[in-house]
Amino acid sequence: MRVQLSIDKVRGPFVARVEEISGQDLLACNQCGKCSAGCPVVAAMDLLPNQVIRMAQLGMEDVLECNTIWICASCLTCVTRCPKGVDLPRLMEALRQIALRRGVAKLDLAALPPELLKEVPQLAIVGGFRKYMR
Amino acid sequence: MNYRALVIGAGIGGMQAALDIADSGYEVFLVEKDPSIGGHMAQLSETFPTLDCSQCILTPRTVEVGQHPNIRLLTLSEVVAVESGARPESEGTLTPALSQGERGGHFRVRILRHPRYVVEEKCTACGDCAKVCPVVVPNEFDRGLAARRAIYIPHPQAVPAVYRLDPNACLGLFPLACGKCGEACERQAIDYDMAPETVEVDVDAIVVATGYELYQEEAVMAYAYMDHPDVMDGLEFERLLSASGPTGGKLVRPSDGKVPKEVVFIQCAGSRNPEHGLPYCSKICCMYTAKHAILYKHRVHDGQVYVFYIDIRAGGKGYEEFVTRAMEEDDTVYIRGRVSKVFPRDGKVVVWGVDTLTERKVEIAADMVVVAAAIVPSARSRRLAEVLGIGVDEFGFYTASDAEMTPVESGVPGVFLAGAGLGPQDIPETVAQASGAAAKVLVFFEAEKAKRRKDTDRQD
Amino acid sequence: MSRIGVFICHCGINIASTVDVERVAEEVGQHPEVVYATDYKYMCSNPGQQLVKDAIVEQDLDGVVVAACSPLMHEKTFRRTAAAAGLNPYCCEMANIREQCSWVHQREPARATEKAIEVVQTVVERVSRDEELEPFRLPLTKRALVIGGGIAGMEAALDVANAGFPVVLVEREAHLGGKMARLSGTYLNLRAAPDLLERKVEQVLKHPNVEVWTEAQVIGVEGYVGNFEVEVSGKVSGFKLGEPETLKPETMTFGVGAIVVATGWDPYALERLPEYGGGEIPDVVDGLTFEGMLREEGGLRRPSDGRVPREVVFVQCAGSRDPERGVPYCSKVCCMVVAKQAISFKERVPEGQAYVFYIDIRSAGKGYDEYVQRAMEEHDILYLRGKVSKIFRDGDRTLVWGADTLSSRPVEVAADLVVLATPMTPSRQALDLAQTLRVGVDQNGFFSEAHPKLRPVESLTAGVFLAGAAQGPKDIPETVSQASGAAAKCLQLFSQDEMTQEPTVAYVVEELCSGCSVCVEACPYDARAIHPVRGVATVNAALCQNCGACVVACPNKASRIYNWTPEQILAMADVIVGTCRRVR
Amino acid sequence: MGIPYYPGCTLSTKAKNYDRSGRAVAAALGGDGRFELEELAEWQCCGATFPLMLDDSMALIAPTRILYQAQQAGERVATLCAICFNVLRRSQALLKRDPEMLERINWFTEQEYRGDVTVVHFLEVLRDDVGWEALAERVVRPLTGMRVAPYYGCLLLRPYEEIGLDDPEDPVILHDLVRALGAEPVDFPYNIECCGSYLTVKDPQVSETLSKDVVASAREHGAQVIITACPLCQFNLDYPQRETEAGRTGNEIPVLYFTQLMAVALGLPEETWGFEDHYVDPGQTLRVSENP
Repeated sequence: MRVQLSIDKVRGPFVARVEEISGQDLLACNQCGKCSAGCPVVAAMDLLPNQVIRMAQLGMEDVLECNTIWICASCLTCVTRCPKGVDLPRLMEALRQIALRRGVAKLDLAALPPELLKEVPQLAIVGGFRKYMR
Repeated sequence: MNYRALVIGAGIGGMQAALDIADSGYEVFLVEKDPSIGGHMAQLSETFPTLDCSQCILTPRTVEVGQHPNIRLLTLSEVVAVESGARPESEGTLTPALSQGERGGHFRVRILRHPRYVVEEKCTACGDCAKVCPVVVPNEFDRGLAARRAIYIPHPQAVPAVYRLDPNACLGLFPLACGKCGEACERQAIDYDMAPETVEVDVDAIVVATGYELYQEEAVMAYAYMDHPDVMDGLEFERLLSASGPTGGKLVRPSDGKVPKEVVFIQCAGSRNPEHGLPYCSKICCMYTAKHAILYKHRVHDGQVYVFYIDIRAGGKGYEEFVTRAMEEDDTVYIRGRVSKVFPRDGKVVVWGVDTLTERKVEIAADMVVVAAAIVPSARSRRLAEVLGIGVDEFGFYTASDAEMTPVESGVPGVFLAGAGLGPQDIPETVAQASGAAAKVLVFFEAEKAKRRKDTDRQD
Repeated sequence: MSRIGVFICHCGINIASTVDVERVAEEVGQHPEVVYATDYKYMCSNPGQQLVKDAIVEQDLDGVVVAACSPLMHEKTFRRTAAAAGLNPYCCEMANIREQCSWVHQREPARATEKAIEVVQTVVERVSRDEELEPFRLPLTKRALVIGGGIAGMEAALDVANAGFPVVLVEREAHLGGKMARLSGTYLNLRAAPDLLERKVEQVLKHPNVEVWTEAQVIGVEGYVGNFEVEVSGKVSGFKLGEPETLKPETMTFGVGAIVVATGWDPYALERLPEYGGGEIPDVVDGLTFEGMLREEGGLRRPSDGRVPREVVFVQCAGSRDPERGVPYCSKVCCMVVAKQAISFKERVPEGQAYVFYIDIRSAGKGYDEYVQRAMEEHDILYLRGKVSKIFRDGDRTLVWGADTLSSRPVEVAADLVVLATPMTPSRQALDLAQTLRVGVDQNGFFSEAHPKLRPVESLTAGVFLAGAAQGPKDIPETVSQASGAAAKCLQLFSQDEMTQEPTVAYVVEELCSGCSVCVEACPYDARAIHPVRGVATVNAALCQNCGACVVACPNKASRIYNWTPEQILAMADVIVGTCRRVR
Repeated sequence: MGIPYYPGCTLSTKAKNYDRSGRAVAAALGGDGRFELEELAEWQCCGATFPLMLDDSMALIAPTRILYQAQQAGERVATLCAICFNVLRRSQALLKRDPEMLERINWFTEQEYRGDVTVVHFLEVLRDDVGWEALAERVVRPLTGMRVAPYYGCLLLRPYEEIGLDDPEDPVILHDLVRALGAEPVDFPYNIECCGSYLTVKDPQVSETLSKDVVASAREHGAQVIITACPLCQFNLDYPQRETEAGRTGNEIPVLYFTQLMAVALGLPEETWGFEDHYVDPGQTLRVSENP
């Protein structure tokens, strides 16, 4: 399928919203890929972190369907090394927030192995609620 | 002793070389094929990375060249033959020389001067002639985006500020079919009987600075260039941006005069394409496209620019920062991937490309498309190289004797190279290189003088 | 004065789209001393200048105001124009209605027009009080100082010397050759750098016009274009004297007319790249170190254990294009240097594999793109588009974590050797030298050229020229061209018999001067002194830069500047405060 | 000298051993009045994540309340939990540079937080107030020969601009601590890689993979013990090494809080060590290496 690019998309409401929530200039990213190179969780992602920014830059809303934004653990390795100072964890958060506010919920504690649930530290559950639910 | 140099090509490179040599006290013949000097730089709107107005920084140079006591400017002229080792005592036919004195006479150069049909000394550029001329043809200086008459001046700041009659457009010179301009000219500056003239000059060194043209072959045409009025090359876009251009700096589409809201720039049109175009990189396109993006946004605040590219080549002082500015401040969307197809649809120009970073095919329905056509050497470069006995590569760019250690030396003693005739390069590089070629000329003169001193001593 | 002409430039649309130029002409034309006022699309063009010339002759003008851009841009142009028409050029002044009016008031055309009228009127007042001046003539020392004995400095020195002028070449190291002396080869001649360079060094050392100082530095510079006094400390080249072992350190002062700055570059500290293990991991080296390995026969060995590396990773932009933690600029040469190094590596280790991590391949230059293509196609060098994030030691291997943004995969390479393409940074002596020479540097510490487009080899200080990487990263071919360009500027200068100096400098009204020497302290250019006999302040016109510090400092109003007198300034101020449009 | 101390939820529940050992260490070092942890009179959960979105300040309320409570107690507040530390330090930095936000939250909480409490991590107090040499002098059971891998994780170091505790690429603070205790720090490349954090409640297999990589890397470099400053890191590294039906591999490495290691070295009573709450019992390693 050919993706239609137009000003309504690349400077459209989705891009504006992502930039507003994250406080980042999407186009500051020149796609060098250093974030993807250093991301510790990248193996579990279906899109590379730089591709997530890329899709956001182009206003591709289907970026919300990827698992990458939910796999990102906000470890901040990428922003520590980003040559352009792009705060990718904030971008990921913005995308999560947009999805969550549309009613997506990603945390299902019932699906966790009960023995694990019993053991996990409280802050993992609190953090999980903050990141994956609304 | 009075040595003389010949500089071929009066673009920014040739002018710089001529000025450096002339300012060092030597006479320079500056030969230009076009009716006015300044080359492509005169056509530019602004220059990267400072966005200086091109005319503003160029005009002092063109005026200086035009008025320089040591520079003899020959426009509408081309070098047709060069004979080396000419007799020192010989005098060229182009007399009187600017000043008398002993000369080295290393080369005898034959120059063909095409008739201007307007006597330079008489013309005041009042424009009365053009007002009455009935013939309307595209203006080359504006890359065909505006019209001119058969008698015309390329642009208002042209040096020399003299009109020229285009014999191909004129209704007829032999016999005279119209003659209106001649009637209109109060100063009687128009001479329909002017004939081509061949002059000979003796010079001691030559700088070749014949510059570049834009590629217009298949690889560029594939992007609907020529098929669609709203698809243009970089120089056409410069004219559209220029305050002295056909629209007075108002950015509108040639097709319908509307302001384009979405503009796509296609890099490497013909460049880096060994199969269907040219294998080399044209070097300057990445930067001028970033400049176009910024200038476009200055004029159309709510517009959007897309740039299809393979690699962004911003190597140069302040260049990386400039491209960053295009992205961050002017929201230019760079798309890494080549364009495969451009075609019209519903009054738009549709661009099919790919974003290799998201691995998706993309389509943009643009209002205007600008192709960064490859830089090719001036059409006459091969012939000139033959005349001078210097080398060219397979594309017609001149070759230096050693590209790395002697980049401005042709290998023929006394013949030096500068500017985009050697290969694509930008203005500062051309200017520095032209000064470099001038230095080699000055050094060459000294060596010649020393040789002659030695000869004279021996005779004594 | 009584017959002033005013010429208002549209500057295309730069001025005319904001300022109503016709109205400005009309308003200013009302001034009793203005006998001619007109506007034109490009006053700086030939016809525009002709217009000025014609008016000077036809209207018998004795003063000219050109209302256009900044005087930095075109004051010279129009003064020359005025002179060509027989007017004293110093009776022609610019009124800046572009940078200081139309550009900054684009949204308020009406008020911009009012401002433009006032600006032009003030300059009319100034011109009406301008004196006719003549330039000073000064002697000229036809000798050049070249600072830096790398390829740039040597090329510039040879050009100047070959044109018959003496050159003093000052090199901070013990040997000439600079960074090129540490390279194994050039792009085209993979092993020839030492030979090519040696020939050049020999030419320099043997040249009768070149005096070489090594382990030397410029410790002081006085004077001005054509007449610099430079103090150099170091060793006069022993090669020249034929007895290298008897070198003695010396300090000497020379007179030179022109200076070429060719101080080149220095490498970026590896320690600034902690995520790449810079300075920590022995098998992570920079490009120059790798060149050293290639240079030496059998020198291509891992620092850690001396084994010949089989898999080598090259990391582009290691510190470049990184405004956050490194340098913001692109270092320009690395893409080609890395391609060359990778090919050289493959030549020595044919069964080896080279990987290059990059963001953009910047092989812009004649034959350069083809060169990189050959590296890929013929030498099987693998290019991966993605910046490396982390490099660390793992046993005897060095692990490189990168990404290939094109296949969208994170990748890991277990390398035997990692070469970081670190940025070229300005020579460590650049800042001090810039201060000594009073020339500017840019935000990254490279020497600033006078104009980025049209004056690439000149500094803004007259008589000081730039060559090579001192001005910004560049490769050998570009450096060589540019160095010759700098030489051309020296030669141009030396072609004159004497120097001329602008007469618009400070002077002292001796009757008013009490010799208090406040102005001597105030002058930033050392242009003032107290006359030993007369006891009043004097001005060295050649050093004076017309800054006005002395005028402000003088308690007796004895210090003035030609054509910037208090009377002129007050008359201009009168226009602005609106107290007076007086008729004399 | 007493320092106001914020334990946080996890240190009051799952990670009591961290809290207990921390307080014991402080008390021991504070013997001559150098420092002592004084728990805030009243505190609440910090929220466990620093809010990364700019359009919602709800999540800043909890940290601000904690900072207000700290303000009532003194000029600074110390934490042990690296996550609480990160949340509080970043929140503090944000409130400092955005007085409007501070005002808005104060309006909502009806408390007057002035915005100038300094948030410190216990490790900083050790480094800056106590000093490594002074600490070394207090060691009674030097862990000579023990190879300890300091695992920094993410939130103790990043983002550097707001945390600034140590070099984010090449941290040394835990290394220095290990040395002060007489043990040998093990440098391993995964010491700043993420353990998977709260992915453990969403995609436990992902965090398990990450954690196993970290442990494997430490092991490969010869570590006998891993230390950490974060209860979630401790859990993520320790839990996957638990005894399952398949039994143990024998390759397990105990994962300790740095305070536990200190308690051992400082010769504090065993009940302060809290070894019973581990999936891999550190007792064996530490008791074996006991120096006479």
